[in-house]
Amino acid sequence: MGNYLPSTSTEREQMLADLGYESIDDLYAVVPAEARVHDLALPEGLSELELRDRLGAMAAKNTVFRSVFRGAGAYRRFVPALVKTVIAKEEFVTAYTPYQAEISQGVLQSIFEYQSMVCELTGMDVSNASLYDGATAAAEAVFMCQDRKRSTVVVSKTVNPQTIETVRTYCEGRDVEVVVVPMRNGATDMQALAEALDDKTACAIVQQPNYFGVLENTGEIIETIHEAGAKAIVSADPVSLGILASPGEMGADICVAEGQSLGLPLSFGGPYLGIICCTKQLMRKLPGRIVGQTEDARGNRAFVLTLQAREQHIRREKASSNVCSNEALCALAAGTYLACMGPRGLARAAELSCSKAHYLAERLAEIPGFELVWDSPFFNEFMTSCPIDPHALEQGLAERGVLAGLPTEHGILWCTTELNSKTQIDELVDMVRSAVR
Amino acid sequence: MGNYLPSTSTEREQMLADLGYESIDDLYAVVPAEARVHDLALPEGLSELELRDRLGAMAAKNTVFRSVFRGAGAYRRFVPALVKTVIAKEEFVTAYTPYQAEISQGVLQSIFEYQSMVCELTGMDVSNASLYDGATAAAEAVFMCQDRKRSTVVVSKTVNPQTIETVRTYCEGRDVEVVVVPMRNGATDMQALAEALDDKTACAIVQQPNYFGVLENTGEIIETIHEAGAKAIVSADPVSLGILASPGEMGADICVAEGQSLGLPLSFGGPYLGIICCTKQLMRKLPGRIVGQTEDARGNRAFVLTLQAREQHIRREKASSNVCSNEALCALAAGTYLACMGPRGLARAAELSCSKAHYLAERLAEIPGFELVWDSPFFNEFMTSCPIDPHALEQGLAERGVLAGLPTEHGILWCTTELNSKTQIDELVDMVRSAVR
Amino acid sequence: MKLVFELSKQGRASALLPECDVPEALPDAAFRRAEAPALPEVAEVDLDRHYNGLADEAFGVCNGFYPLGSCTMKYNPRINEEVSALPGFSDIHPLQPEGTVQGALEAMATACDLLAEITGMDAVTLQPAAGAQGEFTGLLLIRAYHKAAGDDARTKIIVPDSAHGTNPATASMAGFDTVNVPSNESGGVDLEALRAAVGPDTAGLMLTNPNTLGLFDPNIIEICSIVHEAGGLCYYDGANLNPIMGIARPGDMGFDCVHLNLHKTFSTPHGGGGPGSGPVGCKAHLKDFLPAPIVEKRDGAYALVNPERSIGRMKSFYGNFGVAIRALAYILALGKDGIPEAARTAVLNANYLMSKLEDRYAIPFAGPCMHEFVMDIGPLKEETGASALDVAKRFLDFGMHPPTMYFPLIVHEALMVEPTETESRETLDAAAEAFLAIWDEAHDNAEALHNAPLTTRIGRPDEVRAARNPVVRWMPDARDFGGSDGAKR
Amino acid sequence: MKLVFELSKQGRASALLPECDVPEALPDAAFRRAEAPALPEVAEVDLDRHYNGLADEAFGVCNGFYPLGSCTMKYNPRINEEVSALPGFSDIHPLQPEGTVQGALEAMATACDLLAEITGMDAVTLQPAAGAQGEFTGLLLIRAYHKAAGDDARTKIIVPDSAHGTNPATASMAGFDTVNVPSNESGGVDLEALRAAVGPDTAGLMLTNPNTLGLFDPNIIEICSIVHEAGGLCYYDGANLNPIMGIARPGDMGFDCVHLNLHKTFSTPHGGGGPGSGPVGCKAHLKDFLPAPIVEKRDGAYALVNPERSIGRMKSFYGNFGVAIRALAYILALGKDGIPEAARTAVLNANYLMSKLEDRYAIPFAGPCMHEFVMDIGPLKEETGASALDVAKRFLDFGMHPPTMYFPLIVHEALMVEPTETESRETLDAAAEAFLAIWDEAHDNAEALHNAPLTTRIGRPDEVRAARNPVVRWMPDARDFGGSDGAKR
Repeated sequence: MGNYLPSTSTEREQMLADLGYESIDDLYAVVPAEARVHDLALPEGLSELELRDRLGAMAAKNTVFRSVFRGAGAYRRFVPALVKTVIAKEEFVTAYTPYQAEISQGVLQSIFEYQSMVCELTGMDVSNASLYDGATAAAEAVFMCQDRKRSTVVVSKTVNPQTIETVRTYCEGRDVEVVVVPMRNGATDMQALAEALDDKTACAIVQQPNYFGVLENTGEIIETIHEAGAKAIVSADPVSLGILASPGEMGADICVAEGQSLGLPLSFGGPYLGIICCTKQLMRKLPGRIVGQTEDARGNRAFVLTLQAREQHIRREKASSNVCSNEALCALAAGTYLACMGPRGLARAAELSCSKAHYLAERLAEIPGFELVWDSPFFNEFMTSCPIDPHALEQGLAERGVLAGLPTEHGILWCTTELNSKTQIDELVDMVRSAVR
Repeated sequence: MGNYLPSTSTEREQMLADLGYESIDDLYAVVPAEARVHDLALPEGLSELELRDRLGAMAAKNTVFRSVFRGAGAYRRFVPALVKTVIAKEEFVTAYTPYQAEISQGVLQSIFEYQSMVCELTGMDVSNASLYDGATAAAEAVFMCQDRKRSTVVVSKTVNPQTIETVRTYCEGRDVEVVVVPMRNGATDMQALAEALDDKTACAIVQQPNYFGVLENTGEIIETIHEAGAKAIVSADPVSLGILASPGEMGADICVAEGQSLGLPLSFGGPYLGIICCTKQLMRKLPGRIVGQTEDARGNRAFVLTLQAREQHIRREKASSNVCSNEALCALAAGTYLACMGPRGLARAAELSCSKAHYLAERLAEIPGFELVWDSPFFNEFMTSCPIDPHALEQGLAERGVLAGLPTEHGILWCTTELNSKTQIDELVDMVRSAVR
Repeated sequence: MKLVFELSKQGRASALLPECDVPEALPDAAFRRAEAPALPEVAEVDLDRHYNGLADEAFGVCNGFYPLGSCTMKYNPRINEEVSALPGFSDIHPLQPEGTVQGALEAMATACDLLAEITGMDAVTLQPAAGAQGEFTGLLLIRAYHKAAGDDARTKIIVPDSAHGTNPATASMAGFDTVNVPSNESGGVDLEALRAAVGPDTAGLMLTNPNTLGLFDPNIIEICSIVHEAGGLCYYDGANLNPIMGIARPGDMGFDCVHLNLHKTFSTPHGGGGPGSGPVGCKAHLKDFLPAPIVEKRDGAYALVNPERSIGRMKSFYGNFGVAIRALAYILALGKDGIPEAARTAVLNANYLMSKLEDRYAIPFAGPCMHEFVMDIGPLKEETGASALDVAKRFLDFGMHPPTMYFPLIVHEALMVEPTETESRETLDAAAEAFLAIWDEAHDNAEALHNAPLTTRIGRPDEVRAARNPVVRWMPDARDFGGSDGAKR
Repeated sequence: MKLVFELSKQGRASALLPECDVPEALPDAAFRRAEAPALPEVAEVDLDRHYNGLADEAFGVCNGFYPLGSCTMKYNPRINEEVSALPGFSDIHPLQPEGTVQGALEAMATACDLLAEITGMDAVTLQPAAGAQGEFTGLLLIRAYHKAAGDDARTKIIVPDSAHGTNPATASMAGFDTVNVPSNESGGVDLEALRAAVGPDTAGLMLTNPNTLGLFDPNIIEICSIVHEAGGLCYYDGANLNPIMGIARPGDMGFDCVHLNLHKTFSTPHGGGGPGSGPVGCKAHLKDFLPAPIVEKRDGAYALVNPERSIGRMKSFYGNFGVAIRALAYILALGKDGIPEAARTAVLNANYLMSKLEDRYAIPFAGPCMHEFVMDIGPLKEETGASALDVAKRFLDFGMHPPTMYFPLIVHEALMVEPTETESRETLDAAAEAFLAIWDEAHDNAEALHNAPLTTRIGRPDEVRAARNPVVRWMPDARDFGGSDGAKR
């Protein structure tokens, strides 16, 4: 049995005696008997050796795919070795939120750098220190836009469905309506969008590239949203921003993103990284921690948590968000990732992902029944039809170590990243071809 | 292509211009044309992504066995998670030999602690900072014992054959005779030992537990060696010393050991850890680095490399060894391992290894044809007969993820450690049983 | 330390990605960005040194004592990091077919079962990403429960004045109004005030127990009864579960739902501010409302299923899975004896340290305490001028992390000390000596304390300036950020 | 920092191993030890902090500039650590059946091929564990070669006076006598002296080229010829291969065998003093003598085979495999263009730094240099009293590792500076500024330099005391170690 206690039972008895107590139970005298545990139904504790075996056995029951052609909001991407090294450093791993700036400059500076890189990437003015994930970032972004006059939310059907669901849950608490705009040819239906917006609309959310991989006309969409007097929230894929127009340059008020692609492993869905950033006009509505630069009395540059007047521990019930923990270690990973990749490396990742998707789409189209569902331009994900039961296809490929695209109501949603070599793609196409034969 | 150069080609051209050279070749003007490379037949360089794929593919071609029943000088043992953390710390990994004591106290102290623990474990007075591995430690130990009058070496046949071979190679340079003493019932033949020793014998080497797992009568052996006026070198298994009598208490002059068991992975044979330690009488003959304690001018405790007068960079051709690099990071692993295990943890590892070997031997003996070859007491390795082609048995088990004992001329040499659970052992026995059916 | 941007030189880079091995196919220019983002261009060696430098300026539990009240900064076992990094956990896609992630689902289901047992709840979801999101989830459950019962009048959440700021903030997020109830003179909930506060508009109560003063409320069962009798539900804020885990269960006290901070009680690392994990447990009557999806075992296989009347999804996928694995490892290691032993030792350590300090420092509420205690620096300040901030900052010079400052709000010069169970007597003694030395210094020369810390690379930063003239990003030379003096290259 | 023993308390421990699940079966008491070893008993949290504290007091390439001459402290790429730790490399037993380790053997064979190409040799063994063992291996090859030729008279190895101490020490180990030849005024081998030294007793020559002054010997081809004509063989000490890898090959210069330091030239980390790796390459006429075993591809599969007339085994198994994997990764990353580019940049950086210093510091041999250069502090010492030691120790205060001190021996107050190719111009400029500032300090106040370093936790340790009264281990209270004052608990 482990316990990680430094003191032995003898030492503890001695300390207790020093305190003048006979039994540790004396310290629990105030706990009513009815609330006391009598027989805790937990298993016996394990030694480290047994623990490694036990968890190792669970891990071994999961399939780690040799090649992955599935994205839909979570991406297996290249992670530089340095990123893994950095986020394993115990000083970063075991630190608390950097309240004590004098001994936390390393954490604070890493967040400041993260904030700066996120602003560069998205073209926005201000970023916070991160949120839980892309979906909650979208929900918090909605809260930033709401006021007494404008509170309803418009979301394009082409936004990741999990993001839509999360926004719905968050809005439920405040009884706010969430209107979903239908799509047309895989992209947001512009006419329907214009119709959905009214003078109660606080904001509208679109995603670029959208959930189906299609490239939206973000500029036009944002213009339409602004014309209705609402705020435009763009959910972006951060790697694609290596080459795609930034939400900032397209006029977005808030940009949110799932940051997992920036150096984090798939990890069965979490921890991921919620990126949120905005124009300077909205800065004081931004939720979560923000690190700012200042000086100490000796004139040294120093970083601190700042603009705390926004936060729950000051505003309490008047705070617009209850966020306190962010995903600092994930933000460190993202910052390190972006520093490793640099502008050219990130562009390369985006270019490879996009080119490979087009190659895969072309190769798949050689197989009867695997046509592109829409003829819209796409980035690194795309939807094809499937002439057989998609779950049978998925199963067949899985047995050969390949994770197929995601079966959806519209067809199969395929994804490529820089990790999918031409060899892998050709192999996949061969497997698919034999599967439908 | 990687290169890890911070400077870009533009920057390098500028630096060259600053130096007043037109071409980098000007700096190589002294290199004669005949020695110049014209077409280096190396492959094109790889990006990090390709490199990971390439090496990953090679690694994937090796079988990582689910359970291992083979030792014979290299042991898969339990490694505490903390050990892996400590030896991954970049400050330790990327430091040089601690010549500059003022910024190297961490490395120096870790070695001082290692030396102290090795002394505790072996019962010897002085340890060095480590050598390459157990076999070279034995060879260096021989060098420590030789003088003009006594130079021949006696080695028991029960010593690890690779150690014997290494000692032979080392002695070859100096034309020194190496006499191998035969064995009897799996242990050193005492009578043959006594006969092999004479007034030219510098030292004799025995191993405990010996290569075949058998427990030698170390005390009696050492007495015999000392009676002949030679030095006794004991090669020990460091984990077994958790419970077995230490070479020091048995009277050994020098103890050597393969330290891989102390927290190092199997790693296909290296890097491992050469432990060497001796009585204080032999201290100034000990090869390699030694860390000692002293003070700085302010009275702080400080550690330094010491007794350097022994070493090659001072003595040059008069040095008895040319060793400079040791296995510092491996010694750090061993020190951390011993600190994690503590006296009781190490004893437990020894006890588990021993008990499981006896259980396995008993279970195997249930299968006709798998008798113990010798009836001598053994520790965690033992030799059985094998009624079928041992390589066929090995092959059959390997296909089921199990590494069998090592086929040798005497039979199969089995090994267990604390990692072999009863379940694993029972499974092995079942597999063996069906293999011989 | 330079900023990573200040290390950048055009053209520097690591060779990370290969050339394209398929025909290039890129989006039309209309979709492309006008200029590349000004990300840093730095060689690997310089990045490596940069992040090592930053790590040197961070302070974690691995560096020393961290008695940060309410944060439960216990030791983070290394084995937990190792097992959570296994490719079978870290390299699986959340949308893989269920048949290929049975081990992951088993791990989640096991963690839920163990947490349910520890809290005395009937069901648990791992989805909330942190304590605050757990609170939000819990209040949405309460909201959904009343709504399902057709009871729309319950619009108020009762919160004691000693509560964390997240409690009222969460109530607002969930559409409730907050009613604050005062503490009684022993630091617990004032029963009379509570009775006066409850009514047909009461949706529920949020309570931390032991509370933020480190005190277990002896009236806890009556408190829950009062709320229940008024038709409200009781929400247990698990921030302070550590001293009672395995000893007493929120479920048995009368709570209907609870959130846990895995990064506090269950030893998962804080990561400099996250990722955390805030699982929520509830009694059977709330189970159908849990966020979607939850793990269930059906026909011998684990599956993800959506509860019947789910409040919806709190975030993408299934929660901070990697964090849950670490917590699972922790609970499996400790087991039925280790869990309460850790709790008891946390309480012992807090009382031990408090006893060493109480002769000098004012302890506003009488003990014994649970896992933490609050010191009131008010009297010392009055006497010497040394504030809670001064004491905390001076504590930095002793190589330890200071306690939580100025919380709870009901003690004006509060220092909140939580040693946790993973500290040795020697460490506690060293901390006590430091506090006592500072007490002496305050009496000898309080002025000097205002300049503390003295041994850190930077001194106290100017926080007012940071907030008044926010510089929240580095800015490349060519651009500027509004009127502020953005950090320049 | 306390010693780990000083953190020990009886009974403390981590719960690492399970109870025994089979019947206990232990050796007879006669084989058992009398008392348990006094290993430390420390909790995991305190061990974790202990080793973090030690790491804080270590200085690696990851912490800053490390221009330690002759040690080639280049950046150690992180990817190499990652790939070498793959279970398929790190968790395989050296005695597994060959069919189950084809990938490992392929990696070894590939590394050997690449190293053979870089050195211009015909065969390579990875077995030697370090450079010194590589030297020993090489000399045993030379010995075996002459012996096989029946030529017993060749008992002497020629070594220049600028050589590393390992060269003569190795010659002795291999049973040879050492003949020292002096350097000429340009720092190279004195050809006349060499001609005078060779003869029928010459077994061979050991040479480092570029030599320890950082100078490439322009007469290298003639040097090898002289030795060959006398019937000797030429051994290339690869310590300084870095500036010429991919540019010039020892094999083409006329060398018969060579050792490499993978932990220098091929970027594997030094680990605080090891593990290193010292592969040996040789021409075809020495191949049959290589240590056993070597890897060969036979019938499409890799196999371990023993060379026909092998000198035997140098150590257990096949060398420091894990180190070889890192070097393999490095060579594969750099490839045919990256290898010479690294060499050229190493030379450029050394010349760049030298040019910034040569106006102040005496450079005893005219450049251009190769990868390193030697400064003679003699003149500065004469003028100001500041020695090479003083300059080096003061350099520590600038956050950088000093150069190698007092080597080579032929320059009495030598500082040997090797920047390597993985340093940026900014870093070289910063180092130059530090050296120049120290030069000024020496002239302003040399006395102060004798007390350097000023900013490190400890000052200069008393090395004489350490050697005179050796305390080389901690000792439990109850025992004592001879007459010395062993460190006590």
